[in-house]
Amino acid sequence: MPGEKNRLLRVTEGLVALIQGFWTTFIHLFRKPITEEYPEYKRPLPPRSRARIILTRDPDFEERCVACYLCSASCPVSCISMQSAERADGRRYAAWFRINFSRCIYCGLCEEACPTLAIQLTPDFETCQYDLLTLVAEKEDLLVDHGGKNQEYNYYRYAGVLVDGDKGGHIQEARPVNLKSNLP
Amino acid sequence: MPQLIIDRREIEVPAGTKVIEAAARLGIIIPRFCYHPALGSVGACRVCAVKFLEGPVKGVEMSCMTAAQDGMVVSTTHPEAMEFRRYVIEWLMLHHPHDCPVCDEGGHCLLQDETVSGGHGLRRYLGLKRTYRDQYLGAFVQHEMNRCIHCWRCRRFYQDFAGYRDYGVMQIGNRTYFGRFADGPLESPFAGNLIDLCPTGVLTDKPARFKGRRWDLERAPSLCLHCSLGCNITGSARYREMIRVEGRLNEAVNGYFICDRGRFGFAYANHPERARTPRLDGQEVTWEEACRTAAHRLTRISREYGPGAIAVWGSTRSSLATLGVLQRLCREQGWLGPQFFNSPSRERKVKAAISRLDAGVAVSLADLEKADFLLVAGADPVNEAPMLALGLRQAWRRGATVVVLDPRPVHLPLEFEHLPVPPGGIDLCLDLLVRAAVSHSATEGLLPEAAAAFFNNLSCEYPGDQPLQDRLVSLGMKLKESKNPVIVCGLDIVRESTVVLAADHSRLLRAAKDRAGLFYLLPGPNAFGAGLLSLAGEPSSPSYADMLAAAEQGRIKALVMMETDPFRTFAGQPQFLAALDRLEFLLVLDYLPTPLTDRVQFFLPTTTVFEEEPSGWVNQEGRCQQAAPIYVGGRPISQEGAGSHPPRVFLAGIPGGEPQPGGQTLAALGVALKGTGAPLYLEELDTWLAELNPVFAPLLESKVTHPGVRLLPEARGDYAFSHPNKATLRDVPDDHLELLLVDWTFGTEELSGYAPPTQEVEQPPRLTMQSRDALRLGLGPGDRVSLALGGESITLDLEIVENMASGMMVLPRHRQLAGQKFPEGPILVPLQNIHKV
Amino acid sequence: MLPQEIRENIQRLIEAAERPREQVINVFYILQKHYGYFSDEAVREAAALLKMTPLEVEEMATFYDFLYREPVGKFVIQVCDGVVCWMFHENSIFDYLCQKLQVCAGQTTADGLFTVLPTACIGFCDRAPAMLINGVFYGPLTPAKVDEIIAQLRSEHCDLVICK
Amino acid sequence: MGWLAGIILLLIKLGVVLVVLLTAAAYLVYVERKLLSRLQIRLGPNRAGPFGLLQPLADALKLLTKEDLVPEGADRFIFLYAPGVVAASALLIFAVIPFGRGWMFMGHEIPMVVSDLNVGLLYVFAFSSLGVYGVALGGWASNSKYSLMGGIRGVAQMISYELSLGLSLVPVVMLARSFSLVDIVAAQAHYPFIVLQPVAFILFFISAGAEIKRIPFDIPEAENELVAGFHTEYSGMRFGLFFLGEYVTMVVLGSLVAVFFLGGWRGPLLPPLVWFSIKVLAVVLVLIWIRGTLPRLRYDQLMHLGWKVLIPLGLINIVVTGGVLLWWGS
Repeated sequence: MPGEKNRLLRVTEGLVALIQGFWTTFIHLFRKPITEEYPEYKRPLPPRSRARIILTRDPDFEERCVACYLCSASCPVSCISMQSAERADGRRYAAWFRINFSRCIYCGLCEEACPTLAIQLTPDFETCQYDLLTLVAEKEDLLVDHGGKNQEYNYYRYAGVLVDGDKGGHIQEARPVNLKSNLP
Repeated sequence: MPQLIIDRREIEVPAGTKVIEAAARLGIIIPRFCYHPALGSVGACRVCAVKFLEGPVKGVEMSCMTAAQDGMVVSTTHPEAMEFRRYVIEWLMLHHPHDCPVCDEGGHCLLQDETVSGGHGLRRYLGLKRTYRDQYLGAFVQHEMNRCIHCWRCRRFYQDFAGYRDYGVMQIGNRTYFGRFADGPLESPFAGNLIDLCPTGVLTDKPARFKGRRWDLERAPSLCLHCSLGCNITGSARYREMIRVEGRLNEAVNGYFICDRGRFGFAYANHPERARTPRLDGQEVTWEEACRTAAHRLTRISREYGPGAIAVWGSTRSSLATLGVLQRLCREQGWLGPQFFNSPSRERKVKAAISRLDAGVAVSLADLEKADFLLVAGADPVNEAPMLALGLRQAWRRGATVVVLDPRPVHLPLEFEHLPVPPGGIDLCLDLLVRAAVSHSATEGLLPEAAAAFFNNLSCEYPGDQPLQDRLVSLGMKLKESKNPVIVCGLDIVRESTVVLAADHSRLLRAAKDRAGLFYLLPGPNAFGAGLLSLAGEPSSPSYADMLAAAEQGRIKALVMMETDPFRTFAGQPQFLAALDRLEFLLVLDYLPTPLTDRVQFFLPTTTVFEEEPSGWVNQEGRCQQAAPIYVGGRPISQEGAGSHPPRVFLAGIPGGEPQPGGQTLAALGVALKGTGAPLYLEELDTWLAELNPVFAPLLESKVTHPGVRLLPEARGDYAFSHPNKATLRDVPDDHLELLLVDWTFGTEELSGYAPPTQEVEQPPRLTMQSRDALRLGLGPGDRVSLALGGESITLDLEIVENMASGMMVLPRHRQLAGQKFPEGPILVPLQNIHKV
Repeated sequence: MLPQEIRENIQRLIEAAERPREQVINVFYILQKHYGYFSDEAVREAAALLKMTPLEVEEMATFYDFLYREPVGKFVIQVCDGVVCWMFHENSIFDYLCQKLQVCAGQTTADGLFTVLPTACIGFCDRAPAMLINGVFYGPLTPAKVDEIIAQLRSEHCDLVICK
Repeated sequence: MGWLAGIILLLIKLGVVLVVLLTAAAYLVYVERKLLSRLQIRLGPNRAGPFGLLQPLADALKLLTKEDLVPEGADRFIFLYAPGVVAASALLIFAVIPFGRGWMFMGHEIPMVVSDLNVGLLYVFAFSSLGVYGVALGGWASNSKYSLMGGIRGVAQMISYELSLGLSLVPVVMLARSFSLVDIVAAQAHYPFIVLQPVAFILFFISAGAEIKRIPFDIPEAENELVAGFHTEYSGMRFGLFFLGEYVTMVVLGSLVAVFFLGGWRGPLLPPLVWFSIKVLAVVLVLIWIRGTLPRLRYDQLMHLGWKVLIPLGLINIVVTGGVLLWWGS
């Protein structure tokens, strides 16, 4: 009977597979473990790894963050809070900016949401603390003095809003319209 | 009634309805920028394109420019229409700056929504972007012209709808610019509506600039308390701080818009000096202790001197619950009061007005816009209740005649007849105008008996002044032809007889024409509620001044001041301070940092309309509306955090979160006084109110929902006309000038006086006088004058105008001015008391 | 300051009209003729005379082509930018003019004589390409003809003509 | 005085067995983790002490110092005592297991078993099935859906495999003609029963594996589905008791296999206690090896195997054994 034969075959195959499995694990006993021992050996992480969050600066050494609230809006655990304010020259900035790292899940959505490349995740993951409150990072803890992954981008060269000087000075902008122009 | 099919759903709409509106009735919101229900269609933005499949119109057309017609089959999601709209968005976005992150509109921007939903993500245009220079438009509105998409909403509202002429459109084509001729503050007191109307971030809220995104705000439907109209607003708060206020649609009251006083006057709720903890003898105490101690002391005084030794003041800026509990507390304890009005004549006028309103004759602001003849007696709408001016303008745009009988230099954003008669002469003009209008009906014998008797009593002698006589006659003829006249009566400067007369005349007009309306302006957002309670209360509760005199004589030992600021009434008066000093116990409950809160021994904080509890308010037409709480109160984080950061300590309670709504505080006090733990006062307050005054009954039957319930008696046939005295044009002696204390849009209203944005725009107080009087006194324009008033003297700038009554001076009740601001009766100033400085 | 004579002139004109606004454009032209262009001062004068706000005056002044809010030369050359004139251009007359006078669109020559402006169709399609100089029509144009006209204008003087 | 000596002897044996068993269980955890990690090419515990040898101590310390949580809405009494049932029933089984040849001391023979019951086998069965009460009650008392489902699965699994477990040992009893575990060991003087009863051995091994809820039969715990099954809500030492129970059961299972099929303490050259330990350890290591190799069964597969394969096989085995015994009957 072909059916019976088939079942026999399947049982045999199963047994062989079982033995193969046991053999494989048994062989592993004699292989060198692949474990890297962490504090003695720190593996270099790729630059796009997602860990500690920083606030970067633009090439003019100004804070990139314009406190647009997009990061806090996109944050699935609501760990970012801030207050936007206006600087004397009209530039929008964060009066205070706070990330509660005890809540952060390092999903990187804030970085994706950031229109000015201000908020960035770095590969530095060693941020454990015993006191939860020390994990609440303020702006001065987050702000670094470099541009992070992109050193060139300067949002205020593209924005088209007046910060200093006349309108029309940003990239791809025409001179301001002359309201008294005689041209049709 | 055309019937059409939109997106496979059938609808029947009134003739003339645009397709975009018909779709909105089905809940289909077609994209739009230039179209606005209040402003109508212009077809400027081209983004409301839909596909007409069948019927009289075929193809892709603008839904805002096409009137609904029978047999139309419309698809809003047809690929052709969608593609059209997608291209339109792309064109509109050609020059749009890359600034959503720093734009305050981001998050509630119509352009942003339509761009994202239309799928336009990448700019294909590689050329240079057009830029504009921005303008300074005053303290309220921020201008950022680069973001403009030329929908024309701002200009259409500012010039067409509101009638102001200093903001508009310049240049043509690609250079079209919306702004002023030169930098400067916008003149319109309705300019804030541009913020709501602008579909993108060109015009944004300056006081709320960079305060937060829409999605982070706590928002709730609330009410404006800056005059008696009861406009509907949406309040937004964040981090325990009121951030901004927007207009909220209520077709019966304010429509879509509100005035700038209501929009920017909310910041009293965030005042840094607002006391937020109960205080006892200068010590901060717990809530329970405060209530216990207050009850204890009041009980002791009541036992020693009798309950009549305790007097209670209220005000018209408290919610209905607060007023009701206050009234009930006084009843039960036998205390004196409560008195809600700061002058007896005000009280009498409010009572007279309220007792004469009924459901038949009272008109809402929306009804008023449909009137064809508006007789404004003793009211200065822009200054007293700005939204009334906007309502008058809408009526005028529909062809109504507007006549203003007022001694003040009234300005309205419309063409109107101003008869600058003294307060005493308003009665005469009313008599003459209405008499002329109804004399035909009277002679035909068409008037009911009571009305005819009243008609026969009216003054019929025209004043000697010929031009005034001519104008009265011609206006009387117009009133005669009108079909739906409305009498608007202010309560501030008019004589008490005018209030009654306005009601009588509206009844007379109604008898002659079947339709006529009556519209009062009341002092304070809940003056109607306070008036209803006063009407039901003691025949005459002692006035503030009486109570003070009694306190000075030692007959009153304790005073309870509920959300009232006596310094506004008796500013700096030694008698007032002496009376306060003689009191054994002074309990102040308030949410404002009034001058009193600092000096009292016993203080209980209450909450503003924006915090914690829904509250009821009755506007000037008797409409009870509910303001929902917006946020849980407490000291704003910006004040708590000492500058840069909010505090990092986490507490169980909210800092400064102790204040309770006034009604609850009083109810707790009542419980403490009775010594029982039973809940009372608030739970069955509505029942108690309905027993007190049957007009409160609707509160029991239905929840106070949008657009509010009117607390008015049904129209009755047996209206009791008054017996008017013979009116004269002038009742002031020649060697005196009558001083009118008046309200201004900014600077005189109590609540907005604590808000920095409105403080910024208020003008310094000035004395206004007619040129003839100035000539008589030898004064010229630009002079500074000193005015001796009741032993004190004030010095201020003089303004000379033509369009006001002579024999008058007008002085604002400015918050920067000391002196009694709510005097009894007309103030007559002898000519020698006015000097040039 | 506006001379009293012109002011009275304008006031008469306004009083004669049922509504002051009817005379807006005429008043503008009178003021433009006086000031040489429609200056800010002219805007304020017009507003005061017509009981309008400066903004309302500006709304109109910047709308119309023949009201010049910026200083112009003695001769304002308005070259037709209409479709028919374009069809008859072998080479652009407008470009030729600009090159000849060494100016860009809207600019005035250094000697203050000529301002070159493009304008919408002026209705002389039958004699395209066409242009207006101070309201006087010239066409059909060729580079040679333009040279001739310019030379002639340089040699003579004429007053600003109001385009009616 | 004889009874007094008997009691003292019993107490000493109890104490020794308990200490050895608990230590063994603790280090079994270490051995399992270490071996498992090597099977998966990892290092395993290596931080606490040399080669991580102090890991069990650290674990015990940690468990003892952790907060003992009782979930809201839990049946407090049952929740608190359920882990004890699991641990105790596992420990009690060891009472009847002979771990060495009788020992002559002062003219008395001291049997190397805590108590030689003549119904030892039934006693083993009784207590091994008592353990499931701890699982069911703990799961039910936690007031958590995961725990409850874990408990229910535990009971269902236990009922299914109890049968085949019993059936697999019937031939052993038939051969040994006794229920006493000491007699069963004695009966294997010539051949261990694994030689005579390979089918019974396999049946017993599989059923016992299911009985102690280890991979591939750890369906009541099934981490991916039930968080941690019946002990989801347990923390601290109560969780530790469940843990202890599991590993004691492992030792017990090793001992039972040794007693029933591998000849108990019997063996050449080495002392009986050492032979016994070696056999137990071998069984335990095989169990760990299985854990390191096989994936978890699906629930229906588990039931299928129990009811449709193991039980018929066990019955056939009994019939065949009985037949052979009759045929060759003495």
